[in-house]
Amino acid sequence: MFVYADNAATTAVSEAAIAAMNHGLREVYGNPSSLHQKGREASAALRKARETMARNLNAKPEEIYFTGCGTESDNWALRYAARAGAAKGKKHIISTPIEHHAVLHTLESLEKEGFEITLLPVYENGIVRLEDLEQAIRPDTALVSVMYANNEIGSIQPISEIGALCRERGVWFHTDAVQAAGHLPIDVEAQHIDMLSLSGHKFHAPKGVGAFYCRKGIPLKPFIEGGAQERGKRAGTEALPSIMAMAAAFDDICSHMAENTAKVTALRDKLIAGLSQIPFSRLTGDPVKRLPGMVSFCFEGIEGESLLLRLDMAGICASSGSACTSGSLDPSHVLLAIGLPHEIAHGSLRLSLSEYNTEEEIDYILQQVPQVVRTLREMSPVWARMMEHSENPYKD
Amino acid sequence: MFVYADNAATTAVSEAAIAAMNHGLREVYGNPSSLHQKGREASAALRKARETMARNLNAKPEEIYFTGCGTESDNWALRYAARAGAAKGKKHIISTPIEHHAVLHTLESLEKEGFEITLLPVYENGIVRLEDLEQAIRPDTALVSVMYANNEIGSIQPISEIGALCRERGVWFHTDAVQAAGHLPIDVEAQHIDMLSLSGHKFHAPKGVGAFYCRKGIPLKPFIEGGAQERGKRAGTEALPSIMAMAAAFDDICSHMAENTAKVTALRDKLIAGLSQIPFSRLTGDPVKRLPGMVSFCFEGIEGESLLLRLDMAGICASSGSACTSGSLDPSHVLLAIGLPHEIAHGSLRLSLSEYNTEEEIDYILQQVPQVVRTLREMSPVWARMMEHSENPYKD
Amino acid sequence: MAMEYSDKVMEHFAHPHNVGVIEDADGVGEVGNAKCGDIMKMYLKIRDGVIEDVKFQTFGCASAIATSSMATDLIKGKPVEDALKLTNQAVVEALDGLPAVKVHCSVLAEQAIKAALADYYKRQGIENEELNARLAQEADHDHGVDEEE
Amino acid sequence: MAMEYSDKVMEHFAHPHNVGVIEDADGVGEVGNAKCGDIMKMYLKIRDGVIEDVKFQTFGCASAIATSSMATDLIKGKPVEDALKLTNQAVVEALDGLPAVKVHCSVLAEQAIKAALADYYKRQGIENEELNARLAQEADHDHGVDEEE
Ligand SMILES: Cc1ncc(COP(=O)(O)O)c(C=O)c1O
Ligand SMILES: Cc1ncc(COP(=O)(O)O)c(C=O)c1O
Repeated sequence: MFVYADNAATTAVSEAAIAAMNHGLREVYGNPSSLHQKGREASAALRKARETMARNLNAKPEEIYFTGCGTESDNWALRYAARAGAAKGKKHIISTPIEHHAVLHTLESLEKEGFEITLLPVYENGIVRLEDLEQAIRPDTALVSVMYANNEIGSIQPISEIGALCRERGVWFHTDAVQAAGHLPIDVEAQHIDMLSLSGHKFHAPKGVGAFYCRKGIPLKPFIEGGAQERGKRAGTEALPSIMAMAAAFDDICSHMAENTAKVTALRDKLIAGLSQIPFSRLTGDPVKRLPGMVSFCFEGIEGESLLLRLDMAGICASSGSACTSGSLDPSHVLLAIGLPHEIAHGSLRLSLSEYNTEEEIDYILQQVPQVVRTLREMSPVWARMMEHSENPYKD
Repeated sequence: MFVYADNAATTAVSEAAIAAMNHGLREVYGNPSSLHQKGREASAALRKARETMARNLNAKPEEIYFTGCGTESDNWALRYAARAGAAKGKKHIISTPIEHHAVLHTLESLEKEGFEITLLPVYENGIVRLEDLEQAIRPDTALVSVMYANNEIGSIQPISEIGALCRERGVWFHTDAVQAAGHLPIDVEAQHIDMLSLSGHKFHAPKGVGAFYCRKGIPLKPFIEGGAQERGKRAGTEALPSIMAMAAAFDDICSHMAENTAKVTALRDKLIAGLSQIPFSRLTGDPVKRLPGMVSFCFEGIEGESLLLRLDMAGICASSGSACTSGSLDPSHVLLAIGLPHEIAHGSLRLSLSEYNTEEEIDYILQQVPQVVRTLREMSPVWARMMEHSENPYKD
Repeated sequence: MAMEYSDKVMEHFAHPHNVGVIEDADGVGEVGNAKCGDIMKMYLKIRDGVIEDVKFQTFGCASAIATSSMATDLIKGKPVEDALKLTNQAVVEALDGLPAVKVHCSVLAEQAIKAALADYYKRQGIENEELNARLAQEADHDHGVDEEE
Repeated sequence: MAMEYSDKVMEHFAHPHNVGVIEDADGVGEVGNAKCGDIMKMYLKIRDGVIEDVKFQTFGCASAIATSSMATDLIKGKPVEDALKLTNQAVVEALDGLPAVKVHCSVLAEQAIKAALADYYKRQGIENEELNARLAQEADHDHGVDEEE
């Protein structure tokens, strides 16, 4: 059996997206900046895609900018806000230690360039507390950037409350909604979001296209400079086929959010319940305030990569920590930030589901994971040592 | 009849690219950073694409970085070289006044940030002279950035000679090869190119994917920061389907370069010869050192947009100046830089051909353009005034 | 993004009305300059205070041609007083709108007609101070707008 | 980019040889620590200067398990002198290579065997100064490497 359960890394492309893409590739091949019919056709398709994205975020079309990926959107938000802040003498930025590297590494660079960065604590459940934010905001705070939902442990931040607080205190609020978009409701108006990043490939659009929302009235400056595309704010010929595919995928997933959430949450909870039966296992992240598809665990006494590759041999695609950090020797910064000791963080497994997964697949995962965990534990000196002090659950 | 003759703005996507794209969308949907089979499959496809791009530029695969567009590659080159230069006290950059806005606008920003910019003269034919460059290079020159071929008038720069001179003087050399890639031979080794930008959609790949070549040994730093993709140099999940499509299109076009050039040059020269028959017309750019498909003219007494839209009504997709600057009230900076007066620059027409064009299409263009030019002249007060001093060629 | 012209604009651009020259015109006005990419020249034939005929020549973009065509339609057969009151907004509306960057073309059409009327008054020996003043002021204003783009 | 393991690595990872514990081992060595994500423990049964049996327990990634398996294969049945000469390069080669970031696993395997041999010598009352010195030095060195990554 083959089970793709790594949807937080990237998703399979939907039929709706593939159809839109091919329409873009074959028919709408003009440059949206061109005045002739092929250009107007392309420009109309671009406008339609922008309207679709805007509608599903409750934004205005002119507040949507298409980018090359979620990372570019994050870089743009931070770099722009830092520059605009510095011009007013505001060189303080607030974020969290569990942001994606697209945010964290940019913050590190900004720190070297003289900005002061406050990372709010996220506690064991991976969620910031409003009172911490309230205390952290200063007169010189240029930006608050808090991700909507985490890509490793799935915890969901109190975005509306953060937005309201930032609005009240007159501080711009950016949220990296790359994991949330298409999976959790977003309403930039009601949630007082000033800037938002999203990436198509997390909701069944192709890789290599993202969007950036920036509230009207904010005097946004380009991050990528050149031609007058995107109302002069993001240069470079628009990735039209990918943009069309992203809009199609976003519309599709947003209009099925309720049923997808119900389905995926049920699969997730069944998987969590089953994996919790494994001795010395623990769910990471908040048990309730978590992404519908996110199942993240640590299994003591074993190491994540082995687990992942054994599952791969059994046809199950999963991840240990974020796909971006796999291959690094350090355990994930997210798991460390929620207080897990290194040795336990090393034994992490992330199974991220989408509405394409089935109950049989969950059953299959539930049959495979305990076996693999047991096999690896049986060759682990760490586990052997643990069992000197406990009852070995595998002793028969 | 419908004729697409705006290939310098963007090209129709090739069957090879569409096939590669769909394979990427349907099969290779994993994240190249993921360790499981879907990730390894994606990673292998990415490696193959990188090798293909490298082979056709005579670069090493590890010298190729995939980007979101040509503009991003240009921004990266300039921003990185500026930063690296500044660290060594070198704050002088040499370029030309006919670069694409992706380069020019970034240079303007750098100028505001304290860099000194020298724009070499390009003379009437739009080509820089080596002696000017030789004199412009200073001990504090951080970068020379000269485009390979111009997107409005098609003039080709002496890249090999510029490369050799820069290498000799120990200055990094970047070339914006967006219009050249796939159409003119590129050999980064023989031509001593240190950095090069290209964009897929100018050679029948989809819009929204580009590449950046940076010679090994240059301590390149990221422009877009975040995850460890592209050997830590360009963050963001790789646009795999688009990258696969670009590699397929690039391989295809590079392996047919000789025959394409022969065919397209013949079409171009027929078109140039025919349009030269129109009275008070002039070819812009160098008559010989020009892109195989580039036909660029100015017609006195009329204005480009009207010309373009009349041709569009006749089914011919063309452009006036660059697609990026259409819609602006100023005539193109390129035409002004080669010394054309405003009123003549306003009457520019660009017909850019590809190997998809046919001889019948050229005949059709040659039948339509003179008619449209005549019609517009007949309602032009500028033309009327010109005819007070000349023999009106349309008087019968 | 490509600009979008209304069907009306494209219709007048493709088949402009009143193109040409009136050799024995009673008033001729020209505004704009080739450097900016737009020149409009209007010719008026006026009898008994009514614009009996009007023709134009335009060097410029599609909207310059379309606004010339529409503006001449709007004043042809009308009393001079009505022509004096023609606003660029009226031309834009009659064309079902213009892209924002092209609105200046409609201003040019309004000015060309006024310039032709000023010429007509001058030839009649009438000094229409108000009209002249407004023309001078608008020429300045228009120039200012162009520089802001 | 995803790391790529050779087929040999995957084979030894999927079906590791010599997994387990030797209750009455003549030498036991453990290296690495859980914080870094790798621990290897080696058990040796030595008779007449020959490694009669060897078993390992490993906590770590696929390459840690595969190098443990391969390293035990390489010394099983060999004289102690040969085992002392086993290098991490030999293990890497026997596995048809390892990704650069994973080479440290093979160093760990070499060290685990040497630690077990050192323990064996110690139990025999032999002080192998050279071996002890090298182990201490390598432990330092290895730690240094880890910090650089
Ligand atoms: C010479 C040149 N450089 C850069 C670019 C920018 O490429 P892109 O629009 O793909 O970012 C273009 C085309 O638009 C170009 O013609
Ligand atoms: C929370 C979060 N932010 C940002 C990103 C970056 O998105 P992309 O890889 O599309 O640039 C990702 C995914 O990789 C993510 O999960």
